[in-house]
Amino acid sequence: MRRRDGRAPDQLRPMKFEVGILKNADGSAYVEMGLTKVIAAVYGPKEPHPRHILMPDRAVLRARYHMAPFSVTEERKSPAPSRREIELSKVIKEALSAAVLLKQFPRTVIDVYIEVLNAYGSTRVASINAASLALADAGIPMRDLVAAVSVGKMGGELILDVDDYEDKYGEADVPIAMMPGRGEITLLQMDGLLTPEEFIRALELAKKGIMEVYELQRKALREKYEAIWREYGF
Amino acid sequence: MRRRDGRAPDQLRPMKFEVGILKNADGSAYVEMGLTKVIAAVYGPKEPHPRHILMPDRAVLRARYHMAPFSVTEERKSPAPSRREIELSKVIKEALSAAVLLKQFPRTVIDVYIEVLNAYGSTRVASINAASLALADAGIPMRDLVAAVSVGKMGGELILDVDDYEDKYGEADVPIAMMPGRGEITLLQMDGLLTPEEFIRALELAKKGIMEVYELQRKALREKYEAIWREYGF
Amino acid sequence: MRRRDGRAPDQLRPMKFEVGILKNADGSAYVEMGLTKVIAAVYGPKEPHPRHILMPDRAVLRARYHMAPFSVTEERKSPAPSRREIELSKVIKEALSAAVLLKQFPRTVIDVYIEVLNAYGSTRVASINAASLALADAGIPMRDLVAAVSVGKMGGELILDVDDYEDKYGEADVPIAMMPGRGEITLLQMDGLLTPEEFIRALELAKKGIMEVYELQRKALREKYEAIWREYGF
Amino acid sequence: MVSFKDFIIPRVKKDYIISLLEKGRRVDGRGFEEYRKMEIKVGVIDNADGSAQVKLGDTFVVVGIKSSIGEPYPDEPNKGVFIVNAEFPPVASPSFEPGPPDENAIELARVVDRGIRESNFIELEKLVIVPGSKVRLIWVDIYVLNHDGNLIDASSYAAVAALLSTKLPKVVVGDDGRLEKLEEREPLPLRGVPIHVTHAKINGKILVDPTLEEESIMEARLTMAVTEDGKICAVQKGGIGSFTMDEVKAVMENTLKLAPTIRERILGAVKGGQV
Amino acid sequence: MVSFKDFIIPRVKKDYIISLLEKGRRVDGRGFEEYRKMEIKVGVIDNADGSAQVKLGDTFVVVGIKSSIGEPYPDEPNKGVFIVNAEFPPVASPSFEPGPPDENAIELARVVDRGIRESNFIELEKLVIVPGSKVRLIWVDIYVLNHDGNLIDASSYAAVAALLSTKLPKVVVGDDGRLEKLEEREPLPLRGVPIHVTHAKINGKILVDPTLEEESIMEARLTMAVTEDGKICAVQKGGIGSFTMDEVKAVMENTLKLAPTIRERILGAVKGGQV
Amino acid sequence: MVSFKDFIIPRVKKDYIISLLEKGRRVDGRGFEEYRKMEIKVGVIDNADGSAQVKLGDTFVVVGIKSSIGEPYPDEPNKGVFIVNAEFPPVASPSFEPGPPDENAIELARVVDRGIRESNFIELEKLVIVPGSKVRLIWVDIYVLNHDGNLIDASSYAAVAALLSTKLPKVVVGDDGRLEKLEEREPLPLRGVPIHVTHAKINGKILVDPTLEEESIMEARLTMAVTEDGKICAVQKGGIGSFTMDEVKAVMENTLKLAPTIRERILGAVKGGQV
Repeated sequence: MRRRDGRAPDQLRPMKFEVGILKNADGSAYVEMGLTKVIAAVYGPKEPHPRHILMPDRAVLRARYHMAPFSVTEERKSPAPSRREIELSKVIKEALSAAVLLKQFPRTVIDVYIEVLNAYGSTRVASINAASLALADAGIPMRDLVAAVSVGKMGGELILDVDDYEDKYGEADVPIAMMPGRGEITLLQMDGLLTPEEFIRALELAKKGIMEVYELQRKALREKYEAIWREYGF
Repeated sequence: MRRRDGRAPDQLRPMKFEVGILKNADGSAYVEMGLTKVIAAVYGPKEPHPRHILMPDRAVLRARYHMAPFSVTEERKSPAPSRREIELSKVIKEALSAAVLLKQFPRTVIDVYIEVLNAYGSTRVASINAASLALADAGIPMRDLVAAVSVGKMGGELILDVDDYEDKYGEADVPIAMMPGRGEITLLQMDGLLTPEEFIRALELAKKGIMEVYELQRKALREKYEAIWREYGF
Repeated sequence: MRRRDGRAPDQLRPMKFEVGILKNADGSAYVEMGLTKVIAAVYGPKEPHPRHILMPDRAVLRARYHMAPFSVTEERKSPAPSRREIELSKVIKEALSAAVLLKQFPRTVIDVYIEVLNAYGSTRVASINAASLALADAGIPMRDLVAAVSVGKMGGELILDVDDYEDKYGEADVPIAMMPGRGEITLLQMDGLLTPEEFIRALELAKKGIMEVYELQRKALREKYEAIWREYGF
Repeated sequence: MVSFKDFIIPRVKKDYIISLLEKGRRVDGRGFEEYRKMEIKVGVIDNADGSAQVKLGDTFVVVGIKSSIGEPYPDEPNKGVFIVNAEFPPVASPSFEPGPPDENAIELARVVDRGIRESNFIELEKLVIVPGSKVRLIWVDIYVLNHDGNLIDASSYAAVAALLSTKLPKVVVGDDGRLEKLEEREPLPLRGVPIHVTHAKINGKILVDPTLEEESIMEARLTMAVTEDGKICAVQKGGIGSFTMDEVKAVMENTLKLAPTIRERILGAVKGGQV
Repeated sequence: MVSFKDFIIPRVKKDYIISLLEKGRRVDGRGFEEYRKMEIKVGVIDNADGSAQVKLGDTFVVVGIKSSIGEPYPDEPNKGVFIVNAEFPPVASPSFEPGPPDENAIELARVVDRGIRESNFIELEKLVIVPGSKVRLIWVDIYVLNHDGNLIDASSYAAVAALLSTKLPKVVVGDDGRLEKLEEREPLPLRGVPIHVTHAKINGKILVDPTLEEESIMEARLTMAVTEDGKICAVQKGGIGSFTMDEVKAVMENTLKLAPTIRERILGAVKGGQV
Repeated sequence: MVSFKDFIIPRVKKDYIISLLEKGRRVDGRGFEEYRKMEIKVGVIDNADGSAQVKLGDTFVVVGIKSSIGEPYPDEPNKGVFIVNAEFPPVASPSFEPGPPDENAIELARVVDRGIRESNFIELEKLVIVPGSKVRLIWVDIYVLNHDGNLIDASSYAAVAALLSTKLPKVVVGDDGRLEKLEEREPLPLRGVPIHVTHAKINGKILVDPTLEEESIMEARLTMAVTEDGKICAVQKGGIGSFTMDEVKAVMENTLKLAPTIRERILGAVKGGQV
């Protein structure tokens, strides 16, 4: 089977990862997965505001997933956060928190802001990929990067890296994030219908895709630091 | 005159009072007045949040009267508080504050939360009856219980304990709350049209109903504590 | 050219300035410019709330321009602040801040509240005229009063003190505020179309109008203080 | 109605007020059943369809009426709609903050609304333009400019006076079914003026028209609205204290006694303002 | 789901729970794959079109169903609409505050929605009254009255039971095109009951139906919803920890094992309630 | 535009900037009438009908255009509608917080709107589909991604470039009166590009295109927008300081001098982006 855009079932879309593109943020990254384009910025660790959210023994990581009004294929989206955006902010926060060494920064907050600039499927996993790079760019110690993809089902077949068309007309969608080096799943959602066997196969296909994303993430980080080193004449 | 549901003019609907039904609350009660069903929970006395509302010489009692979206006879109600709910929260707060010995707990707050689960007339007085029991259940010292009923006028006659139909098609509605043991009126509202003589008679009819409610409240509290005593083998 | 209400192009509408009309405010003023009627009140300098807005070396001046729901020629206006009201609050705040000796009151806030009671053109400049008097009435030290007018263009001619009709059907609107004694412009906005030459002439016409307003403001203050002096028998 | 954090009266002042009350006197020299000086003026807002301002001592309230055309409530298809809203703009008191109406502003609006609505003051059935689909909406906006106590009575008198001064643009239904607003205006159809009277209870004494200072130390207040033919049409108790049955009766009787004079005052001011 | 600031479990209690788990036991004596005592009752809200309450240990949830008539979504003109909303009223927990649903309430509603929607439980295509313009709207309101953990499962069972008990007023289109609501009622068209099952992971152990205490110390939770014919229709991981691939598989197998019994329990309670 | 609490510049830095200005120099080496390096790119948002990004030094703004079909304003029944909105998402600055636009974002949107609207840049009368009832709505969303000063100019150039790159789906009215969106696209009808130019005043010196550092110590700023034929179409003074008459004249002259070059730059970038 070939997919609508010509990809093989287990093939990712063309990807682009850039680290450190925003000057004001402590860390930032820009990610393209096909036409899906997201930007992530990290501020922190810093004094929490309001202060009552602080934790005596660890940092609090907050995340905000937000879609630009012009980012959607449909008519302009209101900038007020939808219920969907609030839920995704929560699961993204949890997916990232699992990886960050929060205990190293008690009584602080780490803010992760994600803006979806163009939405063409799999925006939440693109967001995690970008946010994970932004955290690394901010120098925040992590157990591992978090890498993510989604697996779908279309025409009875499992497919990797679901785009907007496949999301709308497919039979299932399984977004997954992992710390690839540790084999730990930090985000897992699903909607649609899958048999138990298909579900297990979906996890395995996701793992394959995640390893590819992980390589691209590490490459982007290396390039950023090599650029800095060059600049300083190392 | 017999009423639509067969009651005599000065007859209450069948009532049910249960104390201590919610595990997390410091005090709670469930009240049925006919098909009107409300639940009340009390949290406190506790540290106020935000702190600027605290009073140096007494506790602040806050109350929130709220209707569940499915509680109404009409179409689903938005869960956002209406102007009516905000006004009723205020008069209920004031009706209860008169009875609570607030000076015993300076610099604290006592929160009374009321949820109307099914609304079939006289929800504010049912709320006061439930909240008063919940305060007692929380062990908060009071001058007296607060008991409440509403008196209406229909077909020219005064009626006790107004139901939804009588509220919609009646000529007047007078909700009253008292500390029955002290003869003090702590809530009094009215809309509709009554002559001065009718208004005075309405107060007297209300007083009769309030004494009956008061008996049921005290019985419910006794039963709760007898059950506890039995449990502990007294 | 005569204008719709019979005024000459460089003629202000009949004006009325009253100082100290609200008892609770630290300072207040009522201003009429034709049918445009505004009231301004000043509270402060006082402890800021919330406290995080305080500045260690000066007072913070806040301003709120707000239109009463019944003030507009169109249908009732929602009392929630519109984007226009928020922008005007900002430019009015800035126009007044330039004149107030903020450094004399570090760590405090000065609140300027403006209510437009009847809107018939040039409400923002009437607001500045009223607010400036209210600040003086509150005894807050200022470099100079702030006086303001708007200049418009209609039928190809520049006109002073734009009313509602001229605002709707005119070709340009230039609201200006100055500290007249110092020749400093503290508010300047414009929309419409003007040649550079017209724009300069508009500034000069505005200056003429501002000097007239300034005289009326000073007269109103004198009258207020003479009334007080009389009361105390000076 | 001001929150305690902002308006705490010194203990010595409180004791002084109470000791005067014990001698049958009030700080400003009024009798227990005496209103403050009242000034009523209509037609103060040019862009409104009706308006009035009331000064009751230092309490200062403006009410503006705006009408529009809209749909009736589904359960009352042959009645016009009126809505009372109260704003406490921050000009009026150090305790008022910008933002949507709080519980006090909402209670004020609803108590004024109740007296007007239940007395059938506005003939809503005459405000229908196309039965079942197009009716007049009457917005009554209460705007408090200075708060020195007894906002309910001041607001209610201003609302009543503003409604009495209201002239609505005539509306006709054209051949094509479109509505047309004419320049010509007609008065709002009204009948029988309701009057709110508010008493406060301080240290067991009952007194009418409390000042802000008196409200800050009162146990409770009781507002009753009465119709022109002497019926009770709205009641509202406020405050965290209580009333005895006898006190309620006394308030009722005083209210019935005071209302006719106030009604005359309002009608006189409206007539005066229309000359 | 409670925020940490409000529900911090003492360290010694935490250690005790974990040491018990190491011995294969839970504080309340349950097995790792055992639900708490469950009580399901339908028809508890008289004004609702359908309703149910579920007590799962001390977790207490009410769901009410209200229907109305409205427009379909533009991209699904021939389907009815259903909306799941969850409220955490402050009666239920010291950590709930009045206000619009927070991220936890929104997640709860969306996870319950997903299981119901993706399983095609409600036959939405049968809820069309006038194709393309008038369809039934089904509001599912989840109301948490006491929170002692595992809100997702309790809410989902209450929602399913409430839907199973729902009777909608018949609606007919009159000759003039107007809709008329009849007194007669008909059941909501449904097929195949979806079941959510939630496991928590604490110190590497996986256990079903966590209490609030267990949730407060868990690393993460995993909810799976399965259809009547054994398919997975919704998955949601929560919490700031992680699962291994094998743990996910184990949870899936346990879920498939537990779901049929729970489905029977719900169907039995609904039948019982209808007698 | 950043709030002082978040961006306070050290006193020594401030003194250094000022002492340089006294010598006619700026910290980044620019002349007083020199813009920072500017990079304009169109077509960056695939799902938008038009888009552009502008980098002005480290200030980074994206603008996306979305069109839809709606009703005209009642007082302008034969004109399309355009709305400018600005968001300051928290990625862009430590001083931006999630939430609805604050006074700074609202001012930015309104100043950009004013220059575009008053210059008649968009031919709104050509955006009518069914006169009086169906017109095009053009949403201009300004999205600030990094804030290093002079947001007004950067946003305005991005907005203008995005509009110049916009292609709207053709819309036809079918026989049955229904609107149909075609695949075919047509450019937005435009005429005469307006240009905003912003000067800051620091210690009495006037300089164009201030950085965030410069804005944090400026007395005031003055933005003027000019049309292609050299008219002034919008002015906005900001900041708590003042300008003399002569300073306003100087700013006007510099603005008229700078605008044509910037206009060329934008038009060039749009043309380049369309190849």
